[in-house]
Amino acid sequence: MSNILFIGLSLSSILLLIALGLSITYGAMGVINMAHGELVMIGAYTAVLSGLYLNLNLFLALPLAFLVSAGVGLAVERVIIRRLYGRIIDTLLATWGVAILLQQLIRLEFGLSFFNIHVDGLGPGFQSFPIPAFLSENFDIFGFTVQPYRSFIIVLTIALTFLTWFLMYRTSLGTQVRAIMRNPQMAAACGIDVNRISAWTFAYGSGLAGVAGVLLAGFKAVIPDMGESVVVDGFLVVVVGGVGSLFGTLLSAAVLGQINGVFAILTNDIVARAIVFGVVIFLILLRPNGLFGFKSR
Amino acid sequence: MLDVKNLNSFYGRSKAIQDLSIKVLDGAVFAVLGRNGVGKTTLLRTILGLTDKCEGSIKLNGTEITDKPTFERARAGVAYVPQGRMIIPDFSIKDNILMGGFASSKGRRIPDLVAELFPYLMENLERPGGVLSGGQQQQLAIARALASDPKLLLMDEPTEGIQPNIVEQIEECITRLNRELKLTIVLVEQNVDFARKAASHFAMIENGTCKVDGKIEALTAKIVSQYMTI
Amino acid sequence: MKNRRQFLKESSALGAASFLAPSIYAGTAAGASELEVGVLFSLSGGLAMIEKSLSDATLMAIEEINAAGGVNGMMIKPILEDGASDPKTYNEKASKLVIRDRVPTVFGSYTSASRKAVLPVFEKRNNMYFYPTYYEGYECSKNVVYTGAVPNQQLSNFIPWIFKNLNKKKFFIVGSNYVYPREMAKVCKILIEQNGGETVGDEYLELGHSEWGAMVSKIKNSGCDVVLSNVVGGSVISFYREWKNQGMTHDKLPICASVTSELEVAAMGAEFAVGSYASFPYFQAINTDANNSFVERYRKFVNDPNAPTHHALESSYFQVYLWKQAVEKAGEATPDAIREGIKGQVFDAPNGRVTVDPDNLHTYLTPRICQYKDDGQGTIVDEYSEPLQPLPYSAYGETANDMYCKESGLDTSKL
Amino acid sequence: MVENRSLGQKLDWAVYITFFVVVLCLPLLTDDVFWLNRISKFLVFGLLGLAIALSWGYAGVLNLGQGLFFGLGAYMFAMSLKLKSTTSLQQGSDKPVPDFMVWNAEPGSPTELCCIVPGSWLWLPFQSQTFGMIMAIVLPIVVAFVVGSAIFRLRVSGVYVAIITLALVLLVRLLIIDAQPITNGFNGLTDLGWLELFGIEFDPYMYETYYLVAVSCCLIMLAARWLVSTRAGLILQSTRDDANRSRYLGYDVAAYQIFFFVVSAAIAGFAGMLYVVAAEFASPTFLDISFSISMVVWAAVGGRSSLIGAVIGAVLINSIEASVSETEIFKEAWKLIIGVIFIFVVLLLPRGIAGVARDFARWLEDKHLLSTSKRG
Repeated sequence: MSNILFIGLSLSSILLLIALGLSITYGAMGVINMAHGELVMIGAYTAVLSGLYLNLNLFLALPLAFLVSAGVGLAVERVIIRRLYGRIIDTLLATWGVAILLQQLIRLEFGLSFFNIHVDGLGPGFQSFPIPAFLSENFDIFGFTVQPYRSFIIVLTIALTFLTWFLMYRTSLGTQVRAIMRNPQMAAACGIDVNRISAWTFAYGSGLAGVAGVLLAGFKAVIPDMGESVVVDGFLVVVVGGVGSLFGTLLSAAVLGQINGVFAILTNDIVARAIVFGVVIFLILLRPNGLFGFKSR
Repeated sequence: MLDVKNLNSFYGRSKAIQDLSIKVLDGAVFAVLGRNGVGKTTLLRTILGLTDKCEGSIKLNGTEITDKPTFERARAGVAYVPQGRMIIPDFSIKDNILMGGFASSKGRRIPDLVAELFPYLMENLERPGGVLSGGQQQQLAIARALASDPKLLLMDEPTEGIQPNIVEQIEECITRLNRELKLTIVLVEQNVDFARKAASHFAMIENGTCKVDGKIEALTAKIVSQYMTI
Repeated sequence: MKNRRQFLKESSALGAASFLAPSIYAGTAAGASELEVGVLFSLSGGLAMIEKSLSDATLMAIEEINAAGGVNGMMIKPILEDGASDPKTYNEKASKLVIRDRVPTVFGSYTSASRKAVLPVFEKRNNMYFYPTYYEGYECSKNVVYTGAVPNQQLSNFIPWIFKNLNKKKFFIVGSNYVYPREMAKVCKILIEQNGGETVGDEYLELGHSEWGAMVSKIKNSGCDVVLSNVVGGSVISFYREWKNQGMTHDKLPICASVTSELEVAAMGAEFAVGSYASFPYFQAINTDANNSFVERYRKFVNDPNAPTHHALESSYFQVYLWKQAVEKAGEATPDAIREGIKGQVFDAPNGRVTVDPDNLHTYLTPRICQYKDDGQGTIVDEYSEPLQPLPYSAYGETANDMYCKESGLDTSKL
Repeated sequence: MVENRSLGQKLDWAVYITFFVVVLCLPLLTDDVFWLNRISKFLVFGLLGLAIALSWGYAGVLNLGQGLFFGLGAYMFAMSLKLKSTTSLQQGSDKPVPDFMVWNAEPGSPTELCCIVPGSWLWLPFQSQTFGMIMAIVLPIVVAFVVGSAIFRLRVSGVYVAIITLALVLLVRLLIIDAQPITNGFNGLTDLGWLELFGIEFDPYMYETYYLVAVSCCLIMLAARWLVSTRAGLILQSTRDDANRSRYLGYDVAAYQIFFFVVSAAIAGFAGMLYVVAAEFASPTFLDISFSISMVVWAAVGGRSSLIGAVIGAVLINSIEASVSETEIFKEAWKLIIGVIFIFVVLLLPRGIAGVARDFARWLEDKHLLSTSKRG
């Protein structure tokens, strides 16, 4: 039983990890960022490349990937997103283009292959990202087998969620973000630099995607299109949880992850996934504002 | 204080303000009057830079602010009490007031005057803004504007949809702000009686442009009937 | 009843197919110095990571042949197209190559789905397709030459070997949810039964699935003593990583795989595959001069000193040579001539001698089993002394003496 | 004002007529059957763009799962064409069954369509091509009606409709792939027979097929245009702008939304059927998210609230994709270029090609009015 719960918990933590960044960029800023998955991918590649060239391990790769993805996110916000605030579907379409662009850039090794320069670790092939040995060896505590890598992901996800909560609800920056989220014009009229704060917020959400990328690289193939499949799951979690509600996102990730885990064990993964989609559709039909959404949007 | 010249302002393709010029003197309470939809609210929003595009000149204390972003105008001392109040319902009263503080050079704090003017708000600082009545929300919106330590206060129909007894309080409040804090106030109004009591100057707007302006004493019944009756 | 194929040919000859009259194939006109062929793999999308290497191997073979003087004195000119990992695009590009560019042959495809999407184009327009990937069998087309392994070439050595050498009897079969793994599972079950073993589980996961927690836990609790994996693509990496993550080791409960090639092992990190087994006709570890030279040439060709080579890649390479020999034998490069020419064609490929079966147009390959080491390479632990005949219908009782897919066509009454 | 509008309308009609003439005369200009087939596939995609424009541009309902209806239509029709194909059927029994069923069946199963694998009886009625054709439109309609009723009666709107349709298409895709014994799973339905109508066999690379697609496309465009100009269409557009106001005015807003959602689904289903005729296969990748989003992009590029704009957008984008991906120097970078085009269109042409055309028309009108007023 504890085994099943642990599987559910680890599924939840992955979902939350991906949804956390989205709950910022979508929830707070009304941007459907289809390139979120590609920011995850960039985080994963940062981990691979920093391991190859800088000899960084997982722990050092985390902050680096955060910075790199945040940087890319910032650039995307400055060049594209900021012209599209308030046009939610247009953000979806434009970032869809960004997603294609980023994927193809990685595949083309930043265009270097045109000049016959090859960057080892980039390009179309699979990449391998090593995880530290002590995170891959199981050990027993009180008869319960601890899977250190999964546990590490769970702990880090909880820490990141707490950090995000703290930033959003306990800092002046967070107040400004939440004010912009509710009413950008009034926020501006109150002296909040909406452009700058939005850019930083977007960068923060993107950075979280980068961190997710490093952790995913620990158990997933690192390939240019690894982000495609995660972004939809992320959106489902955020919408079910309620746009703009961090607690809702947390709860929805927990619930959907557990449903997935329990049914995967009882039946199989395909049925479990189908049930998760069914639950998502049902929940949105019944509560379009999500489990904890506020109504103003 | 505020000098608006040859202002044109747009929502998308449509022009809402046409070649409008007004001058608001330091310390004045300036009433902007006119029928529904003539561009009164748009004028306030244009002063704050909240419309899509504007041409012409807006000077605040002699400084050109036409091309500045909204938040800089707010930090330069323009505060806004919008139509519908725009209180953030799930922020506490305290957070709502402190929001204004982002524009203040003195840091984010609740001004003493707020405590004096609105004791009810001070007693309920932790309650969410959404539960307040219309009049209380209006007070909250004013408190928020005051928290930004403003020089110029833009108020959009502060008496709209509010019980008569509270209207008096708000009128008194405006007068005190004007006298004690030396605040210049631009007041958009439909209620001519209220404007006559509270304002020192007026401008009559039609079709996005200023038709008549001057001291409030010059607001004759004829002008009112010409531009405001339907 | 009038034979349908006949009818199709006649009716299309009236209209569109007049463009396809043999005389217009490039290179068949007298004095031409170029021979165009299609090369159709995904250069973008999710499968590009694998298919790019197949495309490269094909181009490398073409370059080598051209450098050695071409085919009958003609240079091969590849027309490269991008299938974009999408059957719709595959179908469209195939019809471009066949109908517009009028090439007599296309080399291409990695997945069964993309092969199935292009097949109608080749069959109805009577063109030739060379398919390099191991696949599920059950196909008897006169328009495809299959140079990858079919189930009997991967499994009929593997399962008995597991019984005999690993002494395992209880199998858990796991695969991605599509045709190939399901068909492989079917052949496995037959072989397991024949050897007196037991199948304790048979489960499938979505293609590209990366969350293996539940499945590995299920396998752990199933009571099996060996896992047979037909998982493909990126899922393989998640699978092996989760395997170790849940404390499983290949010395106690080994994964024996039909798809885990050097490519996937390099991607997951060698430490996750150490001790696991795989069955393919080709491994990079084959220690012959021919193969070592091939690996070296390929790495030079793609400008990557660590590039792994694998079974489908090797087939992509040698099938171009088979094709060249077929054109030379036939003397002209039309689909019909190539089909006749390819029958019984023999070539010394990096994996050893390969022969195209004249009946079913599949290829004789040498089954091998390897155990992966900590450097990502395999140690070949078992190897047939000679190539094994391809039997695409082995799951339905096809044997070397009783072939279902003959030169005359498929004998459906036997199914 | 009256004159003003009539000029705009004239221009609008001119665009339609030009489009029809070009589409219908294309075979006279070229004998490249490959390109004709390709254009016919693109025209099918044009219908998908039109379906999106109808629900998104006119009803304000963004369906991110239009691929569901396209896929259902394609599968329904492909099932009956599969049973017409003599090359891919299991011969030797009274009721030949598709080849893949034999292979997914337990050894020793009866080779009859009714019962070779569980659920294969579903295929029985598809022995009639007409049934497949009808189902290709009816099934999308039924599904759209059920889904649309749930969505719009519960007053779900905006992005949430998009998310629901997205989850739905993923769910159905998963189920189709999982039901391999009767759907052939990930490989889809391939090796189909040709459509036969009035004694004509539609070889996808023959003029007949091109005309079948082109004429269907033109007729549907006309019908859709007529539909949006009816009272129902006008009410719907006012609903898009302000659903509550329409509700107060006493209109059953949900009913109009459901109706247009269903019409859009029917068009997508029909497009799926035509695609099967032109491309000779049906695949679960028709239900990929990326394909559904592509449809929205086509409509956005063409102009989301212009029916013909969406059709032209689809044809244009697909032609660019095809040409760029077949240009030597862009072979590996073509997706990059497509990505850049998407971004630029959204940023610079928010109303798409149709928006540019309308601005141009307005400019012409202004000039026209100016010159007439001068004369006056």
